[in-house]
Amino acid sequence: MVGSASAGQRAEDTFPKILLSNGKVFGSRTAFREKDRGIWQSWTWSEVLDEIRAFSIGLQSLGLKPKDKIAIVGANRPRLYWSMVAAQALGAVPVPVYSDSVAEEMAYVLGHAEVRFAVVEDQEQVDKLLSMGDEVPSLEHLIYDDPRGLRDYQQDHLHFFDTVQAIGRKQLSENSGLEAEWVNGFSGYQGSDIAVMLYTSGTTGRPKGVMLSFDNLVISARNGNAFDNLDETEEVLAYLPMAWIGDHVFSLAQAFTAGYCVNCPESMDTIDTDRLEIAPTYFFAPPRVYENLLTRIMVQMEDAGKLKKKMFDYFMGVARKVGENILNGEQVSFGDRLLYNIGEFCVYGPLKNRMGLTRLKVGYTAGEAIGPEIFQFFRSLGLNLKQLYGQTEASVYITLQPDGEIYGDTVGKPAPDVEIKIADNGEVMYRSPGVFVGYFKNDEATASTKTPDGWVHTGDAGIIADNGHLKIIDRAKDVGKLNDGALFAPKYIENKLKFFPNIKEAVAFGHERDMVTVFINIDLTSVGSWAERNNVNYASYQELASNPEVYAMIESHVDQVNRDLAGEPMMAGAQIKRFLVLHKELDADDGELTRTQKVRRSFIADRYAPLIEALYDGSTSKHVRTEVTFEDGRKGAIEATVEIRDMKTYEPGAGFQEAAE
Amino acid sequence: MNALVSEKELSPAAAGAPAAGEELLRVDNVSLSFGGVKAITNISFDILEGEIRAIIGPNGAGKTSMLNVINGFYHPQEGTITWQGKVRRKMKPYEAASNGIARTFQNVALFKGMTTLDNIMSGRSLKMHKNFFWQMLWRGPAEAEEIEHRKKVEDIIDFLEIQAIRKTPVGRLPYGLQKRVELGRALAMEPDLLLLDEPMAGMNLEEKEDMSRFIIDVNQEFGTTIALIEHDMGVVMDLSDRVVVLDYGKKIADGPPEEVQASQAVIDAYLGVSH
Amino acid sequence: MFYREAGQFKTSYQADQALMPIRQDRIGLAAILLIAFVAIPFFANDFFLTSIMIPFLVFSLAAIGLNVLTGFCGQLSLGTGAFMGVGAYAAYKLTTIFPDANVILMVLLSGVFSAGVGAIFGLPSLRIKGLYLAVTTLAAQFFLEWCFIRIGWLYNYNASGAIEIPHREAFGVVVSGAESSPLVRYFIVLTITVGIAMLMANVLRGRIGRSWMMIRDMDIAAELMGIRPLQTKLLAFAVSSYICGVAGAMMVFFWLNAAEPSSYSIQLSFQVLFMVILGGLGSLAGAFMGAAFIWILPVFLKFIPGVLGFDVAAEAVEHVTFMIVGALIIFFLIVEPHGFARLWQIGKQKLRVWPFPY
Amino acid sequence: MLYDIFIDPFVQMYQMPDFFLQVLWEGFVAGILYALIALGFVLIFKASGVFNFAQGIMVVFAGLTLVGLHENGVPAYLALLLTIGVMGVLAYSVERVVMRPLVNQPDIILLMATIGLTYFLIGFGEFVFGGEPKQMITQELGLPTGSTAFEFGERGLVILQHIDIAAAVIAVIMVASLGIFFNKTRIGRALRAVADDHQAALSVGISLNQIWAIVWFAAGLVALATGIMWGARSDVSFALEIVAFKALPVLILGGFTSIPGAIVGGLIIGFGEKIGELYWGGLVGGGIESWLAYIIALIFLLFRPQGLFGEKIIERV
Repeated sequence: MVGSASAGQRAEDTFPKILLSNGKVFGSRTAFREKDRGIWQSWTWSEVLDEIRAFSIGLQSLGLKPKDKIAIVGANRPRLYWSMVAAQALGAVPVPVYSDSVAEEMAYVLGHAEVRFAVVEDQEQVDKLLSMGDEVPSLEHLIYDDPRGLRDYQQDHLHFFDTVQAIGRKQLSENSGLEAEWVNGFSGYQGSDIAVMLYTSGTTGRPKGVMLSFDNLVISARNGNAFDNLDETEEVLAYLPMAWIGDHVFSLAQAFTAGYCVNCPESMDTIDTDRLEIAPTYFFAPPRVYENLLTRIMVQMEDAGKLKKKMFDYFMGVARKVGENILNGEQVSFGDRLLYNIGEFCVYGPLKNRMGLTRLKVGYTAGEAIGPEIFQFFRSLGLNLKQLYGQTEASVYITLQPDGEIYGDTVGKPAPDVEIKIADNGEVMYRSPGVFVGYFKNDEATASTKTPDGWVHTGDAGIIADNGHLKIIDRAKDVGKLNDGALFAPKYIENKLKFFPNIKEAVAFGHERDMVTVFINIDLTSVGSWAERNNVNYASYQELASNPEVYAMIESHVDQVNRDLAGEPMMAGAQIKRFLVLHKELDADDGELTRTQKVRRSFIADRYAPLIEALYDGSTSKHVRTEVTFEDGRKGAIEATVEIRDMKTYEPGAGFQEAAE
Repeated sequence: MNALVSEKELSPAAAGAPAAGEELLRVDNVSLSFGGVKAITNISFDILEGEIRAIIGPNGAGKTSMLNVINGFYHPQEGTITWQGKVRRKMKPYEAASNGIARTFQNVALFKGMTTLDNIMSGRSLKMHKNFFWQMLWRGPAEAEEIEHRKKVEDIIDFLEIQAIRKTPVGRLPYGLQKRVELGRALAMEPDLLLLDEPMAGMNLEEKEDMSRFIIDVNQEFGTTIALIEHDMGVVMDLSDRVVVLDYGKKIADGPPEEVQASQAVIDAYLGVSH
Repeated sequence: MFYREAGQFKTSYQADQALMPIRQDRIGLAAILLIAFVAIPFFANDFFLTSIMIPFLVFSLAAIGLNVLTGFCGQLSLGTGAFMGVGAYAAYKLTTIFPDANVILMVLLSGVFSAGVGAIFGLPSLRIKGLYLAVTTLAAQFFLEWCFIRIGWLYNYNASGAIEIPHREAFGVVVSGAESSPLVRYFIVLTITVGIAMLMANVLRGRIGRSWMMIRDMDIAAELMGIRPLQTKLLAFAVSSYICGVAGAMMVFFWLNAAEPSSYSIQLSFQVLFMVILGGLGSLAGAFMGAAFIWILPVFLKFIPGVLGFDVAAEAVEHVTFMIVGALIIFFLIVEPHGFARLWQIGKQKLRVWPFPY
Repeated sequence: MLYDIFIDPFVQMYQMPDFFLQVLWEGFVAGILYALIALGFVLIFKASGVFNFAQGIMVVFAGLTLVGLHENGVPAYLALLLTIGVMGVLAYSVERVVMRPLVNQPDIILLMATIGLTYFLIGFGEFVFGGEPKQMITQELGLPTGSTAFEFGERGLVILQHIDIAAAVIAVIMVASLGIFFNKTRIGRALRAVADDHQAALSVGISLNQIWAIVWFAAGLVALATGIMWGARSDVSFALEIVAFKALPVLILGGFTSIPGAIVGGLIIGFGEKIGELYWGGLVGGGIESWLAYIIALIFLLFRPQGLFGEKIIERV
């Protein structure tokens, strides 16, 4: 029974049911592996079924009842995954918790979720939970996976996983009808029931318990599988926190629906070896993991022999040139293709091998924006790395980058069955089968996030590019409106400007004003080198900034930006009407930038109030005097007459037409 | 060392318990000398089942020689050693080993040419019996036996948390880890009595705490009796149930840590008061 | 570079403890065996077989034998030549006593005798270590050599004092004696050498091999872990001598056809010792590499002058070869005291972590 | 049979005391020469821990060079000087090319290196002087020839070869001078320092390299002397190399680092071997010299592993 079809279109709507049929359909296929005792201990789907059944019945006899909450605490271990399904089979709701979170935070979550049971990895977690006894009065039974160091623990509400399973097995052997009974037990539940509760560590306030139904997970997972046509032949490495929706979907929902194999590493310090050994075909990691991989490669290559280093650099050059095109299946000259193949043998292949990504079918990165050069590096090696945009509340998938449509600046198209729209305030909203049921015991939060007709606020402002890809432009709260109601996303405009090497910084104004205006800082290095090339003499930044040719240059850039904006229906209204080139560089020493070089909008706004005034009162120039701190710390002032220029704006869609012509 | 204390408190069952066991080994007025040089003079003490027994004393007090006598490497000119009730005459080191006495060494004595895994496997030698013929064929009995013992060894590797260095040649390991591997090798023998010769020599505080934890766990999880030589007083006081103090090859004190610590003779010995 | 280990994971201890856990290695070995068993017989001429391949294999086996003792058990021996001799003479006597018995069997049997002799001369190893032991093993060398000369019974009182291998058939083909075909001999030698090598590989990775290495690396610790030094060392001596004995027997039966005591002189001991040292102590693969180097290099050198086209007196070439070999030995000892096996290890590691330096 | 082994030989000794004396003398001379070769080993082992297998071939090489030079018309004494020079060069280059790069390698590697050296010297010697045996230029060097016969008892004769006497004398002189060299001279003391502890030696400010060169040179001289003696008794050929192996049991007896040990051991082996050969050898078909020495040494060693003059080893853990 090989072939994704068998897995994809099956109708089971809860994980226990899926497990049951996997036990039949994929009976002899490996479902879980764990690097333990030096080898990859393996379980087939039918074995997993037995394990889960035994444990589930064991839990039942310990008194786990429907709707009970059962906490799952620990690193990725097969038995912890099984525990979730075992609980679901009894109608109970697993609550995976971040095992590294500090005791009192964990205590809050467990208390809030009113867990009666907890399945934990080892002594460390046991101690943690025992220590929070009274904060979690509801906790009755504690089950541990690894008995090491626990033999002298007397508490009688403490159980060893095996013992619980043994109880189950005993009952099964004694009572022949029990198995059928167990199956009947969960055949009653259906997709709409709550499958799992995941706590999102919100940036502000207490974590919220996101309730997801079986439908949410099962349907999204099946869609995900279909989208990247994943089937039971995949191998994934389960190494990200179990409490995180990403891992829950990749290592459980998709694994069960597709029937593929989940591999649990031996420990966190062997993770690289374990990845190398398993060579996952489907890999998920937040950007930092890729960053680390890249830096490690670069560091190690620094120590390599001269010749080898040369070869490496050369072929990485080749890859940078044609790698992505080849990956996207575009036309590439024969010579380049040949070079690339040689590189594949000498460099890319071995690299992928050392990273354990040789067999990678598709890899995802999400969570935050990944640096374009990192993203490009991995893709140029021929690794099909893609970005996705998702949320716990959406059971991960909101948008995905389809194969061959990879753009650094977008997060892809709506995932199957997902509708997205941009609210008037520019906030991205979505509606999908994956949309969560609600926040546990927190209805007003639910109400404020989820509209009655099922649309969910992401809290991110974005726009949909003409190629249908979603661009995340800003946190929604930073996005403003012009008086005419047009959407105004300062960071988006600024980034477009900063995309030009000649522009170092840009500060856009316009919220609750009639038009968009910008301050611009020229980039002294690039503009300076331009000046040298065209023997333009200048004594200071100020002088260069006020140079008419430079102004002309900047003006052309701004004009270009306006054209682009005009091309984007959402943004067309926020074209730049007036701009000026600041007479001094924005400087952290003057408090205009944060130490991490981000513009401090409000501070700049009142420091340069007169200039802003000038921008909006129509005057063509303004004389200003500004306090500055020099490198040596002396205070001083620069005076200048700053020229202000008006810009031509375009009809909405104009830029688009031009592009079309 | 608080970590240790808490460790002990964690499991009330273990704390005082071991001392209750009955006599495992007794040394009766043993004396040892090399060509006239007296290393040990007329020393007697006992080791009880399940306890952690510390042997301490200034350098050259004859601690290591004492261990060497216990596991048959040196043969005392006078005195007897009673092991598990049987009075022991001259005995070869490998006989001691097969009698259930294992040890580690002051300066690590691992098999440099082998990996961590093989070193610990070597501890199983006594328990493996498949003959040369089966070894040649490998497939079948020999392999089965190998695997059976590999499982045991893997438990030890897991217990000592050295998975990451399983297949690294021990020569390349940092000192602290080598000591840990050596402990693993001794554990693999599943001894009744485990002799540790300065298990924490040359370790930093963190490594010491780890090692102490392991020693306590060994004592509690496997109920192994442990006799250890150690310089770090703090460690000794936290770990051991009873302490013997040697000085210039003579026994100058014997008893529970607190008591020994208080004894004037001991204080003098450590402050190097002339005799 | 050629090693692509991603995706090679072990789900059982059998797989994890396999002789060659890495797929690429297995492929490599298979290729070599294929060449040895198919390609060479198919293409090679008699000269190549008789003066290169057969001796090479014989010496490889001898080197394996000595390696067991010196490389794995750490006992230095200079008596190899004599132990090989014991094998040779034993086989010779066996086949004269049982003319109809399968001579290959006799050859394999002869090792038992050298094993016995080896064990006896191994006795001092209990009390004597290192170079002292090495010197005492010379006793075996000279005593046995003397026996080969003085005890006429050993060579059936031939006037020549040498042993001439009689014509023998096995499985219906002539396997020994002047008129046996090189190809047949090659196959016999190859099979025996490869077979024993494989069996030893198994012994060495198991309990017994470990006990030897324990003695080698730290005999005191080994003893304190329950290893009985005498038994272990004697076993090493016996096994080593058995293998050397078989090699010695093959040397005369399937290569030289005739041998006199001087064939098994101390020079032979040195030759084999060189193969072991240059090949790499404690490595079976090294034994083969060392044998190839020490045996094939001189053969190869002899041809150089001819190739370069100027005629030099044969003995002059002989002498120069001696010098060059001696010099090269010193050179390689300086370059890599751990031998070719280590060089190969280093190279392999580089290929595994390619393009990284470590 | 038992009679032949345990009674007859002693009867013979009693009946023919002159022959017995003769044997003893033979044994003495042989022993002296073994001692000389052993001395070569000891010198080098003491100073550098190298077991110099090439010592034997150095004997042959020295002899060959001497004779070879003379054959090519070089006056004897000049040839002698030149040979000494050659040994010097050899010592220097060995130190430079072999010893220095291999410092701190395990014994067996160094041993191998010296065997490699042996190969090289054999090849070189034969290449230059040809393989065939040569006559030692005894008279030319002014060494005594001929022999004196002593009346002994009523009918017995004991014949002493003059060259043997010379050998004994020279040997004694060499040992004596070496003794003085070691105990009285600065370098000599340095050598002993090195033998005891390399660090110490360095701290005294002596370069190991110099020392090694010197000991190899000293060993070379000893080899030359030995070469001349043996050459005079038989002739100079590579067969002499075997003699070197005879010297090894001497080392086991005397210990690798003890000069007196080398001498005493040499004599024991010398006597034992001759007596054994002449009184018992016949029983087993003769020629037992080749191994008797080893068996003697081996049996001896089983009872005293540290050799004659070594002190007891206490193993530590």
